[in-house]
Amino acid sequence: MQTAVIRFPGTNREKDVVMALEHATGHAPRVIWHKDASFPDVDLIVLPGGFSYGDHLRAGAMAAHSPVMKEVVRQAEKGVAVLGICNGFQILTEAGLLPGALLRNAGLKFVCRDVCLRIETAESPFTTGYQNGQVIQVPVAHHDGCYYADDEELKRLRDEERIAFRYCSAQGGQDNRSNPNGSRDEIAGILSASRRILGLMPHPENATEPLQGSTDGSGLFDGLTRALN
Amino acid sequence: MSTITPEIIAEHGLAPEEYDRVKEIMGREPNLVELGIFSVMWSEHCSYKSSKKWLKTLPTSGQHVIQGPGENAGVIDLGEGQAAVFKIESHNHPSFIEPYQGAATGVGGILRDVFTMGARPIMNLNALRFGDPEHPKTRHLLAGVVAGIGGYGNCVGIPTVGGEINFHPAYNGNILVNAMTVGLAPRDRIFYSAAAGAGNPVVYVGSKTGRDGIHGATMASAEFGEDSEEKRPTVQVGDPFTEKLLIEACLELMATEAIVAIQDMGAAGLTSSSFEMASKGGVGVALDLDRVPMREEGMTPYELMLSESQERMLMVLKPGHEDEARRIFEKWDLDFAVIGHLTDSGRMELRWHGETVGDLPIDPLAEAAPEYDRPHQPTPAPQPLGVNDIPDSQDPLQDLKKLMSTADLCSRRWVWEQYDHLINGDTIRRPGGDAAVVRLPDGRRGLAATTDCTPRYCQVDPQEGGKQAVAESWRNLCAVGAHPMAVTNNLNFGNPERPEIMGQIVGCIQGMGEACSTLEYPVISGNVSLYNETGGQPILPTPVIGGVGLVDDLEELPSAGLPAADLDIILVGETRGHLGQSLYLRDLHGREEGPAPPVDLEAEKRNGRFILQQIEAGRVAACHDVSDGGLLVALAEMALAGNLGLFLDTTEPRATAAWLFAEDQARYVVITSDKETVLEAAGKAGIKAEVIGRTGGDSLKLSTGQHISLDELREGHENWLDRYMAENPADSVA
Amino acid sequence: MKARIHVTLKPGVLDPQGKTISHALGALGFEGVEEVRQGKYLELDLKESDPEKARAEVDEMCRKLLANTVIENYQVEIEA
Amino acid sequence: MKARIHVTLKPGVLDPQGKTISHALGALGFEGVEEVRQGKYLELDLKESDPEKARAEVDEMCRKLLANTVIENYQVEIEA
Ligand SMILES: Nc1ncnc2c1ncn2[C@@H]1O[C@H](COP(=O)(O)OP(=O)(O)O)[C@@H](O)[C@H]1O
Ligand SMILES: [Mg+2]
Repeated sequence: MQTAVIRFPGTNREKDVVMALEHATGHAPRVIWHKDASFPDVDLIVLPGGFSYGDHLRAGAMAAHSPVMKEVVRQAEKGVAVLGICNGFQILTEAGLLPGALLRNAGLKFVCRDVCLRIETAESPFTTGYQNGQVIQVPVAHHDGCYYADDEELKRLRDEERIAFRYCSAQGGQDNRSNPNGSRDEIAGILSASRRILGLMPHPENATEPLQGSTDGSGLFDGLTRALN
Repeated sequence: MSTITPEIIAEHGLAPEEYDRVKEIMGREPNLVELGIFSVMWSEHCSYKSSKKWLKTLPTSGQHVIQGPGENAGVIDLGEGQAAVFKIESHNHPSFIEPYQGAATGVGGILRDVFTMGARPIMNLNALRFGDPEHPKTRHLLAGVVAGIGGYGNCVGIPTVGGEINFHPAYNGNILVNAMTVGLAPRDRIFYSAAAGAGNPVVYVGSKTGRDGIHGATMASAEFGEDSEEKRPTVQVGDPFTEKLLIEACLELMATEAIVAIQDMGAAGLTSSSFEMASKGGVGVALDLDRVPMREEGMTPYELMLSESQERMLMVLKPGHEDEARRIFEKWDLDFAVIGHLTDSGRMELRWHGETVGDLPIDPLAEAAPEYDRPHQPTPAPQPLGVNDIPDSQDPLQDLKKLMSTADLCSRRWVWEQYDHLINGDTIRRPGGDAAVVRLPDGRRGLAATTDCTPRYCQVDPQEGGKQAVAESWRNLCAVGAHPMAVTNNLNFGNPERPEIMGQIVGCIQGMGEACSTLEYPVISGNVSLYNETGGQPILPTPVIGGVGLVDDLEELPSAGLPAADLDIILVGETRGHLGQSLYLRDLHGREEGPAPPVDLEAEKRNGRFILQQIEAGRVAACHDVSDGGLLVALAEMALAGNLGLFLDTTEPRATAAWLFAEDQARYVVITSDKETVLEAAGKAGIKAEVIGRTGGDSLKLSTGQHISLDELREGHENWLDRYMAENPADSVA
Repeated sequence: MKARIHVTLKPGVLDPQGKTISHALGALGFEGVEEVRQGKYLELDLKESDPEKARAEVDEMCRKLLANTVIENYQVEIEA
Repeated sequence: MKARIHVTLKPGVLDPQGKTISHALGALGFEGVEEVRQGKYLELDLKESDPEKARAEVDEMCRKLLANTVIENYQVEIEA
């Protein structure tokens, strides 16, 4: 599997996802600077976490309108898989590749801690490494992760089974700490209609080695590697 | 040219004798630009005029030291071609005036000190002191400072992995915000600030200069008065996004051969950076101030020299490398300007559209910087506690529960959840344990760091308190299996012109120095913050120690919490029952009394090394040092962290409050499945070690049959800060 | 020429900031506050001197970048 | 009664957001933008029906909570 990781000014979690991908695929992904002239032929494009353009105006807004995103749209239309993590998710919604928007956390504060996620659909290249209903533990680290979509959009996401991850308690239910940001319908990650684009707020890339305290995030990268090879 | 009146001189914080010396050096009256330069260069903040004499007594060299104090940050050798670069710095006064921006720019400043030297920052820590939790300003200040530290560090993408917070009424009018950064550099590619090579271009990079914080450095050197509100326009706004670009651009340029010298523009901006670079290199410098990138129209040479705009750097390049450098900074959308060149005149010449607006001799100004031997009066020895004057505990577990839910001992979760402590994927020991551990690029080793100080000990006994701060940081490193390597320190005190305060400074430095010598734990960098008083009320003496150690093998890392049931609990080190200045006395009985616990440095060294040996031999499943609150608190912290209970043997002579809550030093709790070997090794080393209990269950149980469930303990401990902050929602609106 | 832009959340979109502020005002003893909505305010200095052209241009800026029309409304005022 | 509040940075205070926005507009091909400043805009619904009292109250809210007067200015409009 060939992967490109795109770096914008202010992107800061590219190393984390590069490590996770290298671990899963056995070789290092290409890191692309947003101004680079050419775009490599790849199976997967990753928009990593960080504060592209300082999160100014709205998180992800400026990166979403940068020239390299036109190329990402073209690649996505060709069927190349696209993964947006955290700031990458914000960019994908701002660019219109995924519906809805990510608002300021309901608690108004940045939140960095482990959360539990329930896998809502294993039917995508990103989630095939998991089972439906499985609960995994991975960290979040964001200030603007409150997922919002209007009722109509929400219904569509549910009907088409495009909600990939929901925040939950360790037992898979809900408690007063399970939703870290006030997201509607506990949504942590969603798929595009084609199921080839995933955006999620949590950081599976920070939970891929025993020393990091959890390896539950590996399922995403291992599954992807199998699905796209 | 403006005439310099006595008022103007006083406004610039120069004493009349100091102004006489200015005239002597200049051979004439200075103009306003020159006066401004003298004022910042001779301020307490830049010249260390009150503390220099004593700082010189600290041990600063050692086997691992590559660079001691005197550069932007200290450097130690980690072996295998790697070096760690670190320093701590205060931003106390700005954070009191504007907590969010004050703390944020504090983080920005210390990051620049570290990456200026060629190091990529890998972790941030902080040490914070606030006033009484009930003081009307405390919540607002705490909320703003924590949000500011997080806001800056999270955006730049450096994990904030540790720190400490205490509350005490002595900080009501003067909080402390000390920020520490640790970075990593190739051992043979460290960058320094000494300029060299007459004719070489002087280059300005980063953000444009605005009218930010003009006179910030002199503000940090004067006591707060009633009119401190009026000084407000001097606060600076941080821009972590630009800082991130600046880090990447500087590190990219540092991979080339273009740089001769580099220095960040911190307090006192262009003045101190250009002055220090020239002075260290023994060269002169000529600057065309009109070429400085400016944010506002109508800026004057005076403002350009004194502005404290953030996210800026000054460099001397090798001739002919300007274009290469310019391309890199333009790639990162940063300003780049050649603003002058080095000379062999030994002078600083400042021009404005071709006209000279300042001309000062560099060496005489630097050499004549005032240095005072201020009178100092030792702190009187505290009254010992009477043997019969120690309240015993009727119900130690309920006392424990109360202690664990106090401002100083409750969980800091509310704080560190606002810090991205996981970014970069290398955080192996998160906040909440003794020291944080971040993995090194070789994947096998780790760097551990901690910040520590117990001001209530320093207040009654500066010397023991100074030792204790060093010893506690040493223990926190040993407890995670890290070999303590070196320290940075931040000396926060009141007005040094008062002999009793100067006595605290001298005592703490002497104690620190003695501890660092004995422990072979040299001081490689630091910062001094004086005049921390409001309305004549000084803070507690607060010499914060930032310790760094090296973990050789991450696989042997003991855990912070109890890892499994049916393991033995061993207490290492001597318990004498010292309750003077303990939290038990203060927070349960309202008495801030008695002497500070004495620090036996030989015992610290012996016990620390013993712990490291046991960890490396694979015998330690979990480890924690015993400090604030004593043994029972240490055990409860381990139980909560591991979500596992324990049984504690409290038969005679262990049934007393003194045994359970004493703050005797040099002690550790070790959890092991191999107690015979550990006890035998301790016996051979002449170290006191005894089995005091066993892990298991879901509560803390004593021999008396008394017990408390983890849930009951956790409730108050985990949520104290959340509840406290929720009491006044207005304070958390940023 | 100056443009003043107000960007506000669409009715029905969650406004955690507004909610927290209104809660905090209550806690400070301001009792008569029924609702708070927080939005953004932008001031642009433009080279353009024709108000009609300026308005069209700023309108495009809003659609392309300054507002996210999935969740936000915007309003443009042009001033000489 | 409605209050409209504009909170803007004091002159001379660095506005990193405004800087980035103006840069981004340039990159999107909007060439005539000389400067952008970003501020906050708040709308409050008040029970108070006397405009003078409402103004005084909102002014106090700004000083106490809504504006950070160390670095920000604010402006209040009251509307029936
Ligand atoms: N300001 C802070 N920032 C980050 N972590 C903090 C802060 N204050 C406390 N912590 C973390 O909380 C834990 C307990 O702090 P403390 O009681 O001071 O530890 P110790 O007594 O071992 O020095 C440590 O892991 C420390 O890193
Ligand atoms: Mg400790």
